Amino acid sequence: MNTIFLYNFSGLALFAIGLHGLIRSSHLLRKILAANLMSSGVFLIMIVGAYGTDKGMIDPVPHAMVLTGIVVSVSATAVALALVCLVQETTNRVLLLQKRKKEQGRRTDA
Amino acid sequence: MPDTAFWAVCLVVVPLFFAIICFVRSALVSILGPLAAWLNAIAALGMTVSFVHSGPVRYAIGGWQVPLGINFRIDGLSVLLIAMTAVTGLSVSMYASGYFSLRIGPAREQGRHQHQRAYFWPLWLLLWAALHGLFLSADLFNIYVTLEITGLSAVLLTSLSGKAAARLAAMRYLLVSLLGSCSYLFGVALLYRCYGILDMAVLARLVSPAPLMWVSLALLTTGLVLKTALFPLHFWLPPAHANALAPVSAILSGLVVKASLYLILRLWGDVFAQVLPLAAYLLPGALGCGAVLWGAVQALLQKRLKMLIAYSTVAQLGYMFIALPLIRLDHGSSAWEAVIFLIMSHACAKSAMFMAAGSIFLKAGHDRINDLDGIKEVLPVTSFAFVVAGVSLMGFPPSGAFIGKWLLLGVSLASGQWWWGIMLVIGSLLAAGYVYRVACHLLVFKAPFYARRQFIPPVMEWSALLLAVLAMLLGLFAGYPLGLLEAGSPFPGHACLEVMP
Amino acid sequence: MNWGGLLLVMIMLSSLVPGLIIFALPEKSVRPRTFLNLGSAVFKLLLILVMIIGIYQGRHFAVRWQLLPGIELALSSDPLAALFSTLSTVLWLLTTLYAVGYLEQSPNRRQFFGYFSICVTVTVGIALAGNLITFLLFYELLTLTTYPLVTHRGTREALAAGRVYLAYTLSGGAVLLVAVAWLQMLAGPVDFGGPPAAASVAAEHKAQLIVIFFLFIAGLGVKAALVPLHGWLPRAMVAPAPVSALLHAVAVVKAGVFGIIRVVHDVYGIQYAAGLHLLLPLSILASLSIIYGSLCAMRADDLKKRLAYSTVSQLSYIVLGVSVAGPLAAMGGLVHLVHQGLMKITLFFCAGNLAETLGVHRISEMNGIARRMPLTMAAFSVGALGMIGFPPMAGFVSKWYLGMGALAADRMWVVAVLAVSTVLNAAYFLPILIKAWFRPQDCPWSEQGAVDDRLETRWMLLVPPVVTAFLVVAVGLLANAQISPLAWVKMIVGREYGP
Amino acid sequence: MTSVMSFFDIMLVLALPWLGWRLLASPDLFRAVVLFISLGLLMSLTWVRLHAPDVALAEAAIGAGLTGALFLSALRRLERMQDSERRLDYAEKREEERQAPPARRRRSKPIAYGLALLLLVFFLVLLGWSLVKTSVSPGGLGPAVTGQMGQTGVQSQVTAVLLNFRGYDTLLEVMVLFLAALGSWSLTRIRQPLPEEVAAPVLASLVRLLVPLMIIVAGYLVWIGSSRAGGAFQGGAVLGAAGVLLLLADVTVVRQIPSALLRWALVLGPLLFLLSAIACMWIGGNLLEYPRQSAGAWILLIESATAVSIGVTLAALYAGGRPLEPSALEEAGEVASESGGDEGEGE
Repeated sequence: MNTIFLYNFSGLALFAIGLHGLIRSSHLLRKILAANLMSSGVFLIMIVGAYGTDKGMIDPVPHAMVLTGIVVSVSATAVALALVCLVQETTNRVLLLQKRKKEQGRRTDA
Repeated sequence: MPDTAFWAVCLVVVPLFFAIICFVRSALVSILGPLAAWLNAIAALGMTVSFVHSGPVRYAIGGWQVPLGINFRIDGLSVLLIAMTAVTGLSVSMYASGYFSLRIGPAREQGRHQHQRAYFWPLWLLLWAALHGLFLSADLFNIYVTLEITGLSAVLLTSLSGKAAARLAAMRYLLVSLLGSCSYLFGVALLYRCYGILDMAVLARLVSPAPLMWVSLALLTTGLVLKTALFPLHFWLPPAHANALAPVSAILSGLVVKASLYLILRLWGDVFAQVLPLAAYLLPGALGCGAVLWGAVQALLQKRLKMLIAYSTVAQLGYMFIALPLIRLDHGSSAWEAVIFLIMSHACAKSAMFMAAGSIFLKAGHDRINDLDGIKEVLPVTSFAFVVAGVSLMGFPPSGAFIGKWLLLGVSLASGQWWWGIMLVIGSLLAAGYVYRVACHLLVFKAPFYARRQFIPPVMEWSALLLAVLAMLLGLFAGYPLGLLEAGSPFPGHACLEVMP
Repeated sequence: MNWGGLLLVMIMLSSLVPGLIIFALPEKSVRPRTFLNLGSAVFKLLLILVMIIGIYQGRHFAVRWQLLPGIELALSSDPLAALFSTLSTVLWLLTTLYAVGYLEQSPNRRQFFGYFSICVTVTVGIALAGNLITFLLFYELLTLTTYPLVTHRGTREALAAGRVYLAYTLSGGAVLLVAVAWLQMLAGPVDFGGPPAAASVAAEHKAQLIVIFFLFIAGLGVKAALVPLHGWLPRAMVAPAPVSALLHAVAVVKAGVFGIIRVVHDVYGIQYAAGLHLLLPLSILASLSIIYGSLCAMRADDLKKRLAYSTVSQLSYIVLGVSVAGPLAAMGGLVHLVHQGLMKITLFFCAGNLAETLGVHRISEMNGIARRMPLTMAAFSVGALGMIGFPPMAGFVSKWYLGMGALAADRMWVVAVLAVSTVLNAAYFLPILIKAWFRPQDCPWSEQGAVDDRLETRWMLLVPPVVTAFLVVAVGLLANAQISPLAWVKMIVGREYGP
Repeated sequence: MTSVMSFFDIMLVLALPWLGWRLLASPDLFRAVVLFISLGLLMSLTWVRLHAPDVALAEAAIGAGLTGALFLSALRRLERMQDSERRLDYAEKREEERQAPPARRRRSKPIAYGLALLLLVFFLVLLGWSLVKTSVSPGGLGPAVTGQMGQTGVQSQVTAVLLNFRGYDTLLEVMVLFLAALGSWSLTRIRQPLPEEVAAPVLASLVRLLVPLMIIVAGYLVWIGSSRAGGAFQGGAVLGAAGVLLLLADVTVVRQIPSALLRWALVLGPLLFLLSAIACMWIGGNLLEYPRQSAGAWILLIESATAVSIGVTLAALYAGGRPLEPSALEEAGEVASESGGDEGEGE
């Protein structure tokens, strides 16, 4: 099998890990990181799809789509981070669910 | 005479332009915002009229035809949804202009309310433009971008209220929205890899049952269902819709959930309809039944008016999913028509309810349902609007929802799968239950009602009533929307009028 | 739209528009409101008269409005529609007059009269409905518009009654919706007045037709207060007297019964329904309601409650008449639609007068009351005797035809039911009359509403029952006249059964 | 050569998910963010390997660089807030412990979690299998793009897709960025520099040297974008990075830019893009249909304006909120807005 093809599975794994993290982790910041991982995985699969066997046969459309995707995802991340700070400010909570005890145990503050 | 395509472009360009201007000249929002709303409505009217004359249109943006470029597809379905958006959006805008001017009036917390108004308008106009873009676009990836704008601006509008609960709800909404878009994008990526095309109409002809197609459809649907808040993925919706500012709630419940719902209908009812077996439709149908029951039961249990309305949205969305198997079963187009009536009627009625609830909140200072006895004496028009909207939500004749339920009932009985129809009837009765819970307090006569000394501008009361009455009378004029639908039919059964390159 | 269609629309609008205007008028403008109410009622009556004259001359009025292919709103004027719409319009005029008097001084009249006017619109809409969908539309709307009237007082009791009322009627409406949709799926759009739609359905769907029929009866039976579904009616008597009069005599229960008549006559057709063996269960159900209603009425001490149970019983006469499947019985049933309305509204007016003037609600307080309020009690007596079936009152005519019809159809047990019911009627009405006329007063009355020295109560409260009592006697005495309800009913039945 | 490449591929393929897993599993958020940035760089390397240089540039600048900076700044802000609220926290924790959910729910959780995980794994296996099974549409739209390149006015295929074939997407994408800036302004005020952030003079002088250079690089990237890798987004990202550096070094000029000017700079790109889209219709074409002869010039104009706005937007996103308005009213509102809703404000 073509080694390039393996990147598909890398993307798939990133998507899965991100999905797992998004649902599973309780700290909002980590959830947002996970969402970013998910989209990275999708981007990877898109770009691998565009990679032709010949050098000249590269489909530029997915590249453009991924560029758009990256910008969209940074925008969403920025909004999400601003919102996290706000949530923390008003509710003194960084966790959506009532799981802060466990999470605080894991957090090592500098 | 400008043609359909010109108006379609206006529908996207005008709100975008005004959103930018509203941001730069934030002192003028109170003039610019309503102006943009009127222009939007005019453009929608213009498009509808010219659509009636000239039929469905494809418009190549940048002059690039499919498959290279992005096309607008203007057919009956999109025109109807845009008309719905225009009517609801205009009413909400009028309401919002009254709402913010009222709240800015008293000196207390003036800065805060000015801040809310200054950001409400650009965000709402961006959202509006994205909705138009979504309804018009024929390109799956372009729709991803519009979905993303819709989701982000909806989240930001939700958090505008500044309340802690609203911010938490917005956070949850944002995460769900991100997950949904990511899943949708994944689906689009796989479809593109499979067929090398992004245009929905072309895709509809190319699709063939293949493993990758199944997976991508699952991904697309999961993403969209998350954004539509179908039971059991509805958990984010009630807090977000209930804690936002009143005009924002009206927008979210009336319009925003319809965007992803529209896409699901497009995909399941049109693009993939040829390859999907009937059994695949049972899942959304069953989930729809769950939504109808669960949403209604939760609505019955709520103590706060806005939470009740929000849960009613969950329940009402269930109907549209129950319609999916019926669309498949139906050989004519009446199930399609039914869904569209349900969507339009729900948009008007639900927005009207949230608007009325907002006025009630401002006047009473709370929205505890049990303490609203006698509010009719101080807010007669608003109470009436709420009751009328509720009645049309119940599917009483001659509301648009009645037409929808009637047609679906007919289809379900004719197809032999009568249980969908029975579910609709049960859902209507449950809806009657939760509407009654509010209406019995709104209608009862009890003087005097303790109200704040808050003046509610007539525009807030009457815009809600207008929408409610519209939802109620939609059924009487059902022929007109249907004429539009038949002119540009998205139905597999009818001749496809797509203009292909 | 032809002028005939315009007439029907005018009939509808003549009370809808005043209703909306009343909502817009301020609470304090009593005079314009009263004028509008009575004026529109009279105007409507005139329009109905024009329609009746038109029908006599053999015209047919109709107007249609297509919502969708297969969903059409249609108003049309067949004789049955004219019968019901005339009844409601006449009684409405009187009830409006009565309500104006009854509600003097009470708060929130704007809402009351607003809904009142819209309610008459909807009832006439039910009468004039030209197909099943239109009927369904108005039938459902009737539920909505009567709810605020039932709960008008806003007391805890009234709200509870309203809740029960809504629960019953909305469920009934839902069942009816299913039935209508199902039938329409089998038979296409169902118009009234043409050949019965069900007969055109293919033979293999007969089983479905039977199920649909019972769904219809279940849906309509709620409003018609057939026995297992009658629970809302006795509770709804907490409403103000004019509303009770309206619920019991004209609007709600009559809408249900009228629907059953429509289903049996126009949707299934008597012959076809009899062929499916649907009518026998219906008449058994009706007989049960008659007996059960009377028995319950005997136990009730509250006057309005007794009248309410009496309604349960009397309404089923109509259903019984329709379901016996013979021209004579059908005449009896249909004419009872009018007669029961006249008698029952008289009784409720009188009960309202007693409550409003003297604060008397219970039968045990009524000893000697006829000496204090002779005119009211005279009217009451006419109504009660009519209910029992004394000649020459209206009730006698209906019962006579019902009995004859049962004999003609060879159903002896129906005659027996009628006999038992008459005895029971007498058993619960005669004691009231005896107490009122022949016993001395034994408990104090509050005299709260006595304002006029010359009359026993306000004239607006007195005129309507006297007029209706007069009508009760008149339609009985003049049953053979050319323009009596009986003559009209004969015409209807003649068309149904052929010459 | 091939075997070396294969080895390289396999290393990358394994490293990406491993890093992803590490970063989510890391108990320390700071470490997680650093790992995220390195993952971004690795992604960028992957893009190069997959012959996507445009994406690689954007990923390095935006995906790794700016997103990482955003995360770091948010993290610091959160930690500062937590430090100041430690005591309050403690009381709340006690409260929460008292209202802890019943134990039954906790026990049922692993089962539900296991089921969900199983479902996820099943779906992924299905996905992977279908990826292997399904024949891929060869080349996608590549040939179509190559065929029409002559009419686009640019030489780079990606730029042609971005700004010409699918220019409408890009227009909306610029709107997304605008929306993000609008949104973060609607949410919060600008972040005040923290005491520990006040930069050393060395950094300040370095920044003074670096920023002009970055501006030149950005300009070059926009210019070169028409023929090779680069373009508005990459250039804008470099500009944004320059802005971030200026903010980091706390150059006072940056914080003193008048708000109105800032607003105009933010909307310059979107507005110009939108107006040129409309202008295309005015000239007689469809929306965004540039005249064929001067398409290159149009694209360059749009790209330059967009790059400026992207740079400003990214820097503004990093700054994290709206600038302080001079008016006192706004100031009064801030307090209320930041402190959350009061009881009368339940809406």
